[in-house]
Amino acid sequence: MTPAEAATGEITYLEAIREALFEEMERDPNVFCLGEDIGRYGGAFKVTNGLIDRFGENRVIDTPISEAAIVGAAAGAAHMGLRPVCEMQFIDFISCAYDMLTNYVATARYRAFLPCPMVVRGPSGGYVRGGPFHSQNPEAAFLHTPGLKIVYPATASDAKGLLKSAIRDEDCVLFFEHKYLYRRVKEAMPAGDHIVPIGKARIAREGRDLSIITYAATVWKALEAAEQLEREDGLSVEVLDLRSLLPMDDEAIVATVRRTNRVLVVHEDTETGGIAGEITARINDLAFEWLDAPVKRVAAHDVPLPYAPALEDFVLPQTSDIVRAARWLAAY
Amino acid sequence: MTPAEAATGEITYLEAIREALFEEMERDPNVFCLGEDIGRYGGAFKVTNGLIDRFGENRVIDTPISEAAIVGAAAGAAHMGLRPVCEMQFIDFISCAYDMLTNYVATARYRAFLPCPMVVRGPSGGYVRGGPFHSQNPEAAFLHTPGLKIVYPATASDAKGLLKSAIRDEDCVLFFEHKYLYRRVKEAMPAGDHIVPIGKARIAREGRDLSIITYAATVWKALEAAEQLEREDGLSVEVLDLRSLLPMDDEAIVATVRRTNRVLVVHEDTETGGIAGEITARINDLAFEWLDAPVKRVAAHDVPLPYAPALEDFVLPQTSDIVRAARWLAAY
Amino acid sequence: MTASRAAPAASHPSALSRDQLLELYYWMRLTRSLEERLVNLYRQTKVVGGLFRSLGQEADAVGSAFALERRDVLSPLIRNLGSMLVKGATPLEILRQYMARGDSPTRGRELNIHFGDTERGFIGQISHLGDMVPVMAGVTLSFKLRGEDRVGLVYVGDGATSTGAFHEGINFAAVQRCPLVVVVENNGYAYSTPVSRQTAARHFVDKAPGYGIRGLQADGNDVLAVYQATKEAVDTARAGEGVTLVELITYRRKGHAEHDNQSYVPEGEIDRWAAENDPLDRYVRVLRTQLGFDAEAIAGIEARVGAEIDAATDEAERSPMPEPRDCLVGVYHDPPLAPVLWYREGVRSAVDSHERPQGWGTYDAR
Amino acid sequence: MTASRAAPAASHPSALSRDQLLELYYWMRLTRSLEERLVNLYRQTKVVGGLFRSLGQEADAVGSAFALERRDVLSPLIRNLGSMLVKGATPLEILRQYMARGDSPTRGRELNIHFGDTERGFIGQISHLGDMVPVMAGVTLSFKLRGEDRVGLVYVGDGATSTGAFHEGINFAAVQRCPLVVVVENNGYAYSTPVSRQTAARHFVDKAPGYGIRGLQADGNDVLAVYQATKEAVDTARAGEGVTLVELITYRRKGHAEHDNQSYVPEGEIDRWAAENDPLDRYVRVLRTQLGFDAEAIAGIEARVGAEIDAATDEAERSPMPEPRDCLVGVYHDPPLAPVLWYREGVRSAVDSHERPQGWGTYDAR
Ligand SMILES: Cc1ncc(C[n+]2csc(CCOP(=O)(O)OP(=O)(O)O)c2C)c(N)n1
Ligand SMILES: Cc1ncc(C[n+]2csc(CCOP(=O)(O)OP(=O)(O)O)c2C)c(N)n1
Ligand SMILES: [Mg+2]
Ligand SMILES: [Mg+2]
Repeated sequence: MTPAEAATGEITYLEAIREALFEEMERDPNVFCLGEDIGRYGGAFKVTNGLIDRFGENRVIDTPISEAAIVGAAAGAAHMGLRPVCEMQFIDFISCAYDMLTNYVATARYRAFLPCPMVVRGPSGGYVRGGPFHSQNPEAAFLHTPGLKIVYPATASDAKGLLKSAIRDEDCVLFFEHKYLYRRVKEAMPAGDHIVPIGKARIAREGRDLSIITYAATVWKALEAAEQLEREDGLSVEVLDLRSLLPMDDEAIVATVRRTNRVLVVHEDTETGGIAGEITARINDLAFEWLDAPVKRVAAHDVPLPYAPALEDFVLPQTSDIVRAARWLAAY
Repeated sequence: MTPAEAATGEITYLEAIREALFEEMERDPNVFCLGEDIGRYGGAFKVTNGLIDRFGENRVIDTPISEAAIVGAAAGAAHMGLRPVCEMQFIDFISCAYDMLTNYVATARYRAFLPCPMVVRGPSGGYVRGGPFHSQNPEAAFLHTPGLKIVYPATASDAKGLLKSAIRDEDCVLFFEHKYLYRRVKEAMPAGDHIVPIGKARIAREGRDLSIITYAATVWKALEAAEQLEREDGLSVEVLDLRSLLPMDDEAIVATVRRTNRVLVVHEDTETGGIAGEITARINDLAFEWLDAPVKRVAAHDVPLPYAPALEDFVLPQTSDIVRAARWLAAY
Repeated sequence: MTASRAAPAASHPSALSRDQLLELYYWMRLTRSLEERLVNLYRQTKVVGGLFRSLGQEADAVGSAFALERRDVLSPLIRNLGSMLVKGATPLEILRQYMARGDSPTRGRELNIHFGDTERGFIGQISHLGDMVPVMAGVTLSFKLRGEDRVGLVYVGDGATSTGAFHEGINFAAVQRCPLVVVVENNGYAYSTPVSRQTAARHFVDKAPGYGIRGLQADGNDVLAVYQATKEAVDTARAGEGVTLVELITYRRKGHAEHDNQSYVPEGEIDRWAAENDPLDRYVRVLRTQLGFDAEAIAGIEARVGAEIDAATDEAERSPMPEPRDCLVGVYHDPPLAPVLWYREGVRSAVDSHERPQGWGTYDAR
Repeated sequence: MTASRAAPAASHPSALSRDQLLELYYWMRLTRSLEERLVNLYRQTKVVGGLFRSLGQEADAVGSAFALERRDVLSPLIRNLGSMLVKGATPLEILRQYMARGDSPTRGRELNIHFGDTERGFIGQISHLGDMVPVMAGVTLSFKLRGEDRVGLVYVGDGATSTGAFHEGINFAAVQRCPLVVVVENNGYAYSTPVSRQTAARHFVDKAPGYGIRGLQADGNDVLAVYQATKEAVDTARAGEGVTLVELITYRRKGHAEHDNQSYVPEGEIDRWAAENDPLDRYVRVLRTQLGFDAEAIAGIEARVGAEIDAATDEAERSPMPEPRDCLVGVYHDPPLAPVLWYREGVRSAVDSHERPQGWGTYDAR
């Protein structure tokens, strides 16, 4: 997929990611990719497909199965002025680099004045029958690590624009890609050098009666729910897609609370310890007086994510859950 | 220190931990300890001092510097019916076992019906000029992992009673010990087989005007602040010491909110992504109507913890911060 | 004890009875035929998720597991279906597991052959490669601490040797002299990555001296050689002489999973292994020409395997899907049940409206 | 290239000039005397946190770093004060760092000698052992990708070899043929743990073939032998021939940190190393008897070192403590400043009331 081709029509979330990689590698010879099976094979999900033909083996590096080394080596290369983009074959394996990310990478600038501009990206999230080790949402585990940034796009154009920002960022950005969306959502890319700034949320749908704050795959479920609520209940639901989780867009959060006075936070991660807690605390902190109802959460049940369809569907939040919760909140 | 000696007087938080290990190893031959330098040397903080003399090398095992192997081997031994207690030399190194704990250990019972009764313990927390890698509070990183339990005692008797519960628990318990408290707090142990149940908070001080919900070292800062507020402002402040973070004692949290209608959550971890977010969300969920003011947080600044006294003191929450925040909240 | 060497060629495994010699073939045949059945079910979309083959590696799995006693414990990987069968897993369990049925060994919680049973002596793996090595270090540490006459065996692929967990675990076991056998299945590839990009070492067995343990290398497609080498390692462990690393040289004839088209494999490589080095073909030849078994003995096994798999398939297809609420059971011993979230109270299941997300087409998890 | 062998004894390092031969002594002497000054300051409680010594290991640190060119990069550990000095760190920086002053290289953010400077070519370590190996794999990968004529060197202790990060990093570098030298400083102990409980291997250099890299072993207390072996490894890296593992055999004569009383060390062991195998004593003897330097040359260096350390100490003691609010600067490039939390707004510092927590008595962090 060349940029020219892409401009002519809609491309998927996955292709948007590839296009961002492609454009950034064209733009800046310091950008390179490393990860397992990303070269000739093009990656488990084919995100990096074709990159090696264009940029060669030195800029699309197949590594041993060593997530800590992938991340650590990226950091070392970043110190020296390169701009590495690491792929985790599945984001679940980022846990193997947890020490390296939270202790080495996140603190490099602060403790040693070492720039560490790098991206760690990979397929995340559930709804795909991946079972407990191919469906994780690791964002909450990194939220309390100053020095990292976290983004998690829901749309193809945000995927592209945020990845380009992430690659240009002077610090380490964790870029979570929702694999359920890889080939399910499509969009025409804005023309030119399409950049989405890190730290800015997006109003995915405007509304007056109630706000749903969410990100990634559940943005789409929230939109589905909002439509149903409009249709069946005449409710006007605003959907705020956070896009960036660290830093978080407090301004946009406060603005939506002030508009609707009722907030449902929705995410795919477990309820306990998920990011909804942080969002709730910020709303309490910054907009308590504007609340007409408690901030409520719709999230996954507090269990490892099981594999069988009937089980996974029960554990994860579904559109109907959002509808029920929103009705409750609207009636509060 | 034998149980007999201990009964006669006050012992420190650190000695209480050692006493719990000693008693549990006496009681159950399946209990054994493993970790770096815990044998003849007695551990970096001397927590396991003397255990090897009593229980021998097979039950107090010095390991290579391999946190993932320590935790993984503990899991394997636990499956086979033993009750391992792992020491992390500093809890900061638990990050190296993050994958093993969150993916292997936490899911063992659920996905494979394998019992995994084990404890991972180690010196945690700051206020000791330990710098960014010897002062961490890792609790928030494990909060969104169903399958783990987390405790973090503030007093010597809770340290003993909770560790005994943790060792007897059928699942994996992360037992965080605050190293600032190791030799600073003392207490006489309750007689007999002193057990503190996991999942139950403790009212450290009763009050009517405002609640401080906290745990670990900041319990003592909260108590200091409460005294000052009583003395100088006539404020009656309740201090709730959570003790267990996973599971969390919702009942006790709701009860204190209903009593005082004003809540300050205090912890030593960073504000963003710290456990205060989860607590705030639970209060919203379960006791929103009882709130007369927003739930506010007093926590560390969102930076890696620096080493120089003036810097560390600025980053971490201090008693005077709690006093200021409580005054603001009481006046709300 | 740091010597590394190839185990002796093993065409006359005098220690095995004639029944056992035939049994080896039974397990290899069962492995292959069961996987072939799974391919059919996969094409019928009855398998949930990916399908992983061990085609061409049956000797490695079967021969190594066969060296263990019933009381011993092994930790299989995705290509160790054969090992699990030898250790007592049944075709019915495997089929239910792949079809994510409610009465499967994990009740639909985990994928494919990720399950275990400590009674029969195999431990359920997780996806994160390398992690089972520390776990098996601990399992065998418990044998040592209790003075039990038991041995453990853990498999790692050539790719998994690159993980930190592998290193920490094997080193831990080596220092503790745990009764552990570490089998490195060198099948040439980790997903698309050839061994030459996984390590610069000439042989995986060259890693043994760096851990101060014994190293053995064997032809992984010769079931008797595999058995012999592993048996030697097992005997070493049982004698209290610690860990052995056994490198088995084999070849992955199928892709990483069914969806992988193996475009990265050099032309002709697969065909050559299939034609010249199929472990079943080779062993049938040994059975017939060197060990004097007749064609009927072989045919009898094949018939038995076919019947067993047919029966198991019928039964597995009758197995129920899991009850949704079973997902809340047993995260902890106490509490035994995770609470239902508030917006679900009173609702039978998440999906009583219309939605039922589909698996992503070519998605294959391991 | 998997041969492991002892580097040749190096009593005639013809490649070194007479100035360089003396310089080696200067760095060793500076290392030792600076640490002795730190001990004084520690006893005066002017050091914040623990104090880590490299007594007896000066040759290992100095000789290895001396084999690098200015443009090369090294990653030191806690016992590599000597390496850092060779690479351009100054006594003043070290003293300020240990006293946590505001104008220290980390502005009071990090402990002791945990700092770096990419200009001078050393990288600030973190405490987590092993982590610097992958990082240096990446540093040297960048040299390779850009075709720069630069080499990297990373130190690991005997204890750190047990970490997963060490394994993943060295393997990654080996496969990529990065221009990296991995120096294993085998000083007999990791904290209280003797090498025999860290690994079952006979020698750390035995790990080299398992990574398909070159292995060299040298007497770590013979500065010229250390130089020679490291130089050989550096030359190998520079020639594009990849990674070498260099095992330096030395001995940690002090405890893990100043507070450690070394009760776990066998009677007499320390004294024996001090009496028979002190690297400074040994090298003075070589300088005097084999290389023909006179007593004045030696004394001149000692005087120079003394004066430099006195001057640096005076200046370091005049250094200011950090400004509290500097803690908020530079977590990110953007935003450059972390916000002050709400309850601090308008307050000069956290501690303008009375409280000032004390360090925990015998606490020693690394
Ligand atoms: C820590 C980790 N990283 C990445 C993966 C993804 N992954 C699954 S299988 C595989 C290749 C495994 O190769 P190998 O170990 O040689 O085993 P084989 O499939 O050849 O039997 C990879 C990279 C994983 N499961 N775990
Ligand atoms: C991952 C990790 N685990 C534990 C520690 C605690 N620790 C600090 S130094 C040390 C011993 C290091 O020994 P060695 O690597 O031999 O270096 P030496 O001190 O002998 O130079 C330990 C266990 C650590 N820093 N990092
Ligand atoms: Mg393989
Ligand atoms: Mg050492």
